[in-house]
Amino acid sequence: MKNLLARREGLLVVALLVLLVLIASRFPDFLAPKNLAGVFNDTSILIILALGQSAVILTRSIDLSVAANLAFTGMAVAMLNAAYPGLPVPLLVLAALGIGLALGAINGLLVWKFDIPPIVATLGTMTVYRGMTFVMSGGKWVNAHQMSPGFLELPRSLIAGLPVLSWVAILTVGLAWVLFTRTPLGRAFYAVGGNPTAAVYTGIDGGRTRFFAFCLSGAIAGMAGYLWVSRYAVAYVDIAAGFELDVVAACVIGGISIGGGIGSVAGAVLGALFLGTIKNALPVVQISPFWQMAISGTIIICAVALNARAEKAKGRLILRNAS
Amino acid sequence: MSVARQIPDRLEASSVRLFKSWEALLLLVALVIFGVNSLVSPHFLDPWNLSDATFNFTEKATIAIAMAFLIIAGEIDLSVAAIIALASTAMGAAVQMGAGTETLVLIGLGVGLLCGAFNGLLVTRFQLPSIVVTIGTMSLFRGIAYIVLGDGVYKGYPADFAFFGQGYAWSYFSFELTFFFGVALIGGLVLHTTGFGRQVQAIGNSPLAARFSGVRVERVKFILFLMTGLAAGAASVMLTSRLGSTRPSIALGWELEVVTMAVLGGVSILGGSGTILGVVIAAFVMGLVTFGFGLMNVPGIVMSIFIGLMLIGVIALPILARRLHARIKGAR
Amino acid sequence: EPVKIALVVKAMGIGFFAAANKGAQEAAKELGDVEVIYTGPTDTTAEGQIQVINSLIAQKVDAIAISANDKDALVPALKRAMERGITVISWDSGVAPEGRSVHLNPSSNALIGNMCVKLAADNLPGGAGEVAILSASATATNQNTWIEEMKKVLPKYPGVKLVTTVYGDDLADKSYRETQGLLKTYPNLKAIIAPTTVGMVAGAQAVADAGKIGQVNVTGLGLPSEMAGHVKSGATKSFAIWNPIDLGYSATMISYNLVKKKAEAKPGAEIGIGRMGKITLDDTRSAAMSDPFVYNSSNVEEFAKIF
Amino acid sequence: MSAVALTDTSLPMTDLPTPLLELADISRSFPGVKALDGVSLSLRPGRVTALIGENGAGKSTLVKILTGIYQPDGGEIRLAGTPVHLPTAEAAQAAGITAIHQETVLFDELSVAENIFIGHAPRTRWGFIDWRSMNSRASGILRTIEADIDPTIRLRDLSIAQRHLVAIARALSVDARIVILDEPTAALSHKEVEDLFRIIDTLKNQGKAVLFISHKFEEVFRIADDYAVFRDGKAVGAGRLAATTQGDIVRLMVGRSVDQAFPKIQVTPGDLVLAVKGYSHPTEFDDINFELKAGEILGIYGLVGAGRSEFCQSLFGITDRSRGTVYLDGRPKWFKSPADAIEAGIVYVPEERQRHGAILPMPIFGNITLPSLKRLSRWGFLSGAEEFSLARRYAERLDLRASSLSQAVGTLSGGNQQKVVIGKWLATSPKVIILDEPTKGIDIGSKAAVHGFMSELAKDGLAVIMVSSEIPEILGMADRVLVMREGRQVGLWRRADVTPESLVRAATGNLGDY
Ligand SMILES: Nc1ncnc2c1ncn2[C@@H]1O[C@H](COP(=O)(O)OP(=O)(O)OP(=O)(O)O)[C@@H](O)[C@H]1O
Ligand SMILES: Nc1ncnc2c1ncn2[C@@H]1O[C@H](COP(=O)(O)OP(=O)(O)OP(=O)(O)O)[C@@H](O)[C@H]1O
Ligand SMILES: [Mg+2]
Ligand SMILES: [Mg+2]
Repeated sequence: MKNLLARREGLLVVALLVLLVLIASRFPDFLAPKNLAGVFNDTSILIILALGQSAVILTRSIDLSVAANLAFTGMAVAMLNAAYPGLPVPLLVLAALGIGLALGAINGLLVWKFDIPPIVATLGTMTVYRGMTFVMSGGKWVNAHQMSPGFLELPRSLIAGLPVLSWVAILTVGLAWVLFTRTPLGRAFYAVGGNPTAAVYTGIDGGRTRFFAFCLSGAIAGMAGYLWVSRYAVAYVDIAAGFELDVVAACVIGGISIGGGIGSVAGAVLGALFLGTIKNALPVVQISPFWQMAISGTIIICAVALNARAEKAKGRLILRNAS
Repeated sequence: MSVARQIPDRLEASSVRLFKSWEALLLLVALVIFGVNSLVSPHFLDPWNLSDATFNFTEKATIAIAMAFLIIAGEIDLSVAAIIALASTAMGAAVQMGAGTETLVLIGLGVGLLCGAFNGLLVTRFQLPSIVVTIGTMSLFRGIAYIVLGDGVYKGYPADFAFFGQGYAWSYFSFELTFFFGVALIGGLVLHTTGFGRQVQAIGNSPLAARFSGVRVERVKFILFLMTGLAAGAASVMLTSRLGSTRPSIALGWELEVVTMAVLGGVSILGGSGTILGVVIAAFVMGLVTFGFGLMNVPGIVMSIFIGLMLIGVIALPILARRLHARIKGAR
Repeated sequence: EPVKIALVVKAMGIGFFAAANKGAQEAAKELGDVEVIYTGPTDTTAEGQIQVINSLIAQKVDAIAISANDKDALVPALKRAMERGITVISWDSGVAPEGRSVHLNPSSNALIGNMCVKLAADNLPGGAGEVAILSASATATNQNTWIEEMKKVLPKYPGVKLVTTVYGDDLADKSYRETQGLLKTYPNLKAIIAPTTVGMVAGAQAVADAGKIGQVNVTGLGLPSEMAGHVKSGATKSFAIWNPIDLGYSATMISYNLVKKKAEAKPGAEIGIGRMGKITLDDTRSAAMSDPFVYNSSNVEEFAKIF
Repeated sequence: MSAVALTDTSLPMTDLPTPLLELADISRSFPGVKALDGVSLSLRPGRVTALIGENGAGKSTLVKILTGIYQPDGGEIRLAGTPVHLPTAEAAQAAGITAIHQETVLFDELSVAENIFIGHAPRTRWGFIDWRSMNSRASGILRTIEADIDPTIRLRDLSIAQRHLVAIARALSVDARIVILDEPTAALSHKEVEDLFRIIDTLKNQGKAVLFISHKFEEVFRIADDYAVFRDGKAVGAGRLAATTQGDIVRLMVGRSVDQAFPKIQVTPGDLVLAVKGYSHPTEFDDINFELKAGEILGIYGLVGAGRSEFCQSLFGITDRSRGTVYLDGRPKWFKSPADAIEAGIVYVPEERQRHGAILPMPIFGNITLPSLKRLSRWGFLSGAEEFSLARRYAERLDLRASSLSQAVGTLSGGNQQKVVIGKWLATSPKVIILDEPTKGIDIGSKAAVHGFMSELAKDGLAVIMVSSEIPEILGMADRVLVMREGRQVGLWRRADVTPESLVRAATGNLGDY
């Protein structure tokens, strides 16, 4: 137990459990497996985006354009689907990945080739991508009846009792875990964020690594764009407005250090689940909608404070026999 | 070699430095926009119109001055817009209790200070990264405004309270514009000619080394958060006065515009460098662009594309120019 | 010199307002000497609308017809517009009386409130059951007015048991989540009234995804083009809306008549609104255009092509 | 002395093996500096070549070119006779060149094994990182250098010395023909230096070519076979060490001869300035006691990691203490921050110049005036002229080499950066100055200047505390010596009462290890 609590992830699991117990005390049915599966499914998109974002944050960057990317890509595939209902859905999913990747690559290039600080570059592209969504759609919506049944069905169809959307999240988690822990690129994320100078000396190109992190985040945002649009069966310019901050908050709650180099896939997933559970539970336990914002703010602050405590160096302990 | 030589103060004359500076580039951009606008729209050069146009940015720009200090010191405050909402809510509540104009202004500024102190405390005492802390307090402050006000509205501000957001200090110069110029002037003097300003720059370049040089890093940062809170409080007074009412959704999304203004003004987001003059010019550039586009009835979202591109472009341009310069030199 | 009338909407990129613009253009064509400027901020904020108003004042437009994001916050800016000789009216979502000369309600608020409850009541199995309201943001003026009206008429519908009001903020994901919350908290819920399109669209989708089509009816106010799919799926049995084209048309007509001094903005005055007939101003200088129109599977497809 | 240090004077130059790596006419400029100006250098298999030169002579720049981090502007690199191109660090590694860099190039948050293998981790059949084999190979390498470190723990939990061992292990993890060590001994204790020399010896016997960079002549003469001297980016001499003397090399290096005797001026100590009684910290140091008079130099000796820096920093108000008292001019004081200490007259020249000492992007004048801003301003406003005149006064007094007072400190050489840091403190007219490893990584010319300066300060009545890991420096400069071991004070002696052997014995707590 002590060991579990010593790790950030352990702490988060405990916090999540406490949260669930609290909710259950007011609304016991929340803990029903079916409901929990529903919460997970609802949080899937946040989890997916948090994983992409954590790759970026690990490299000591930040991607504020994810929500705008999601809106652009979502709108693009929705318009494609509306205009050419015959296009097979897998092709549209690929298109979403591709468009998202391209937008992510633009961020990456700005950061890599022009040395623009990530927060500035993505602050800029955030407004540009969102604006382009408006220009592309002319401000018009794409509605449920314009979308093909296949387009709408995919994320909802059940496999082994879980919707595809949940499976996509689970798969992304698995892939991210392999990427972060088992591949040179994943380790490079940690190296570049942990000590950029040292990374150069060890033959890791910081710029290129960041570029790939942004590409990853972009592609994931693109995929989330399709998932979002088909899930809510509507595409318009403002979808997911402000969601980038939720995504960053999920990462931060999950212990991904904003200073780079520290964090884990499990942390990001738990952070997203924590935030997702709260967002889901608040309407259910009938907390006044006006309290929701203050509550999530308080939770973010507490999470940061807790993580910072866990991160604090123990000192050097030169006096060996002092405890 | 061992003969003692006189070390010069500077290598380049100040005129040369000025010419090469970011502010010069920005001023050029501002002039171009001004020129284009006056060519495209016959209404642009009207002094009253220009005066009206300044209302679009003075409140944000006032905060941007304080934000510039904070960013130069290597921190950021994303909660400024939420502070506006909370301060405005507090003023609204006070109006319901019959507070007069002076009290209202004090309350607005006071709540701003308190919020700034809360941010400052979290960042300096608990050593938390300001970007995340203020993402949190952004929800918290506005959240409190929602708790207090819910779907309601506060109005009935005293008539003379309208002066701060709607009144004129002198001829075409609104109170807001005059106040902004005052803040910018003081900010510029403090940043560029005082020991405090120097300490802020030192902290932004290396907080550790600044501490080892006797700078009270935490105290300076705390003061900067207070200043930013205070500026947000002042902006809240002006905005509330201009709107004549308060809802919790007031000033939604302003934080990013304020940061954009500072960054466009040449303040390095990585900390350590930046000038107040740059921020002032950037505020005017953004104001002129939105006003100019507004006159042509371009949808706001297209304006924001332009601002986004400008943000990236103005930062990438010097880098591109340097590269090109190096390439030309290399080819010779 | 044509009469310049600015049609200021809550935000660009909303189908309802695009349709209103169509009506305004139609009025302009009919009147001949009118230029309509269709504009609005990026997102639904009062500050954004003030910015737009400032640039309209600078352009010296003749009239501003606005659907307001905030009833009170726009007043000072609009007052200034009026001081500079610009005719200001509000339509759809109103401005406080001191900030405009005339307000055009799409329909009377009482009628809308009644209509919403009626739509829910008509489809309640056995004429009785639990009903919830899914609103847009908690600060939206018209939403709150209609909800008030709904509560007033409840005694007329004894079967309708209103259980709660939740806010989806006109965000698809939030509305979706709120609907899910409703379905969980009130397992016996029979109908959801969403007096906003985003809410109705997301709510209907959530009901469909929860497999509760036929059990929970999502109704309210929305555009046929946005709702057609959900009517077809059965998640929405029927819904209502006034014709936004007519609304834009009427707002333009009123502005024109006021600018041309063909009508006066005072209580009791009559103003002609072209093919829509005429309106009579009440004590607050507001008037209602027409009754909301009900759409269901029989007619929605046809109207979806128009707006 | 062990056998390694014996050089083979019997071998004539022509009998030397053919060079494994040759650099011909390599140049590299940075904005404003020509760091390397047409240098040539040969490294031969089975031999250690020492690269010597003042701070800023271009040594590290050369290392970075050889490891693919910088690209040369011109010139040619030949590996076993064939020209090679080293565009990236990976390419250099593939060419068999490995280096321990002057700066730490490690990752605090990664495990020891990963620090050793990042960039060339062993892979599984599927191309994924093979953690198991990485850990076992890391243990193997750590065993060969007799480092008792668990490869799976995070680097941040290691001591500075252990980190250096990891850096060495990293260099050895690559199967290299050419091994470069850029000032590897700067942070090592005697024993660790001995261990390192043993490793170098092994490398040499394996026929590898070793490039060894150091400012310490004893080390150079002990371990190296050949030498090359750089001055201002040019190669000014090379040959076999056996055929030369230290004096010759110094002349090559600085273009003149340097009086290396420590310029200690005898001063009669004045009044008691500082008294430290029972000063303790919960985890870092315990029960430190001493008194210090004006004009006195107190040397603090100990192994790296003994807690000397921690103690000095605490005295300066950076970290807390838990018990004990500090008396300044007889009055008890407690500093909550460096600002308090400076106000009271205690200043600290930190060990880590680049991180703690100077604000690198800021100009020289800004750095020098930073602690004196209050004194320089009227009504809070600074006077530019006064700032420059104050900065100029100390720049000239310290013989600072800079193109202008507005030059960023980061662009100065190490020795000149140190002068800026010292100048910054002198401008505050302190009573006590603490110098933590003041000549670490500083070339011989600047070192003499710093020592001369320290003497002058003492003569002017300052109380000086000097932390040093170099016995000659301690013996040459200090009036009294305090020795620390594992956070505790093991003794306080007058200089006349200590010998190098007794110091080492006190610092290591064991007999005859020297
Ligand atoms: N990245 C860089 N940008 C600008 N100048 C640089 C850079 N790297 C090195 N220099 C300059 O090049 C010169 C040579 O530096 P280098 O680090 O090679 O010296 P060094 O011989 O290793 O000195 P030291 O003994 O202090 O380590 C110095 O004047 C230094 O300031
Ligand atoms: N394991 C470590 N983790 C973090 N910082 C360290 C570590 N080891 C040393 N340092 C820091 O590096 C600097 C130099 O380390 P060093 O080991 O030389 O310091 P020390 O033990 O405090 O004193 P000294 O070596 O002078 O006796 C010190 O400022 C110390 O705080
Ligand atoms: Mg070097
Ligand atoms: Mg030390």
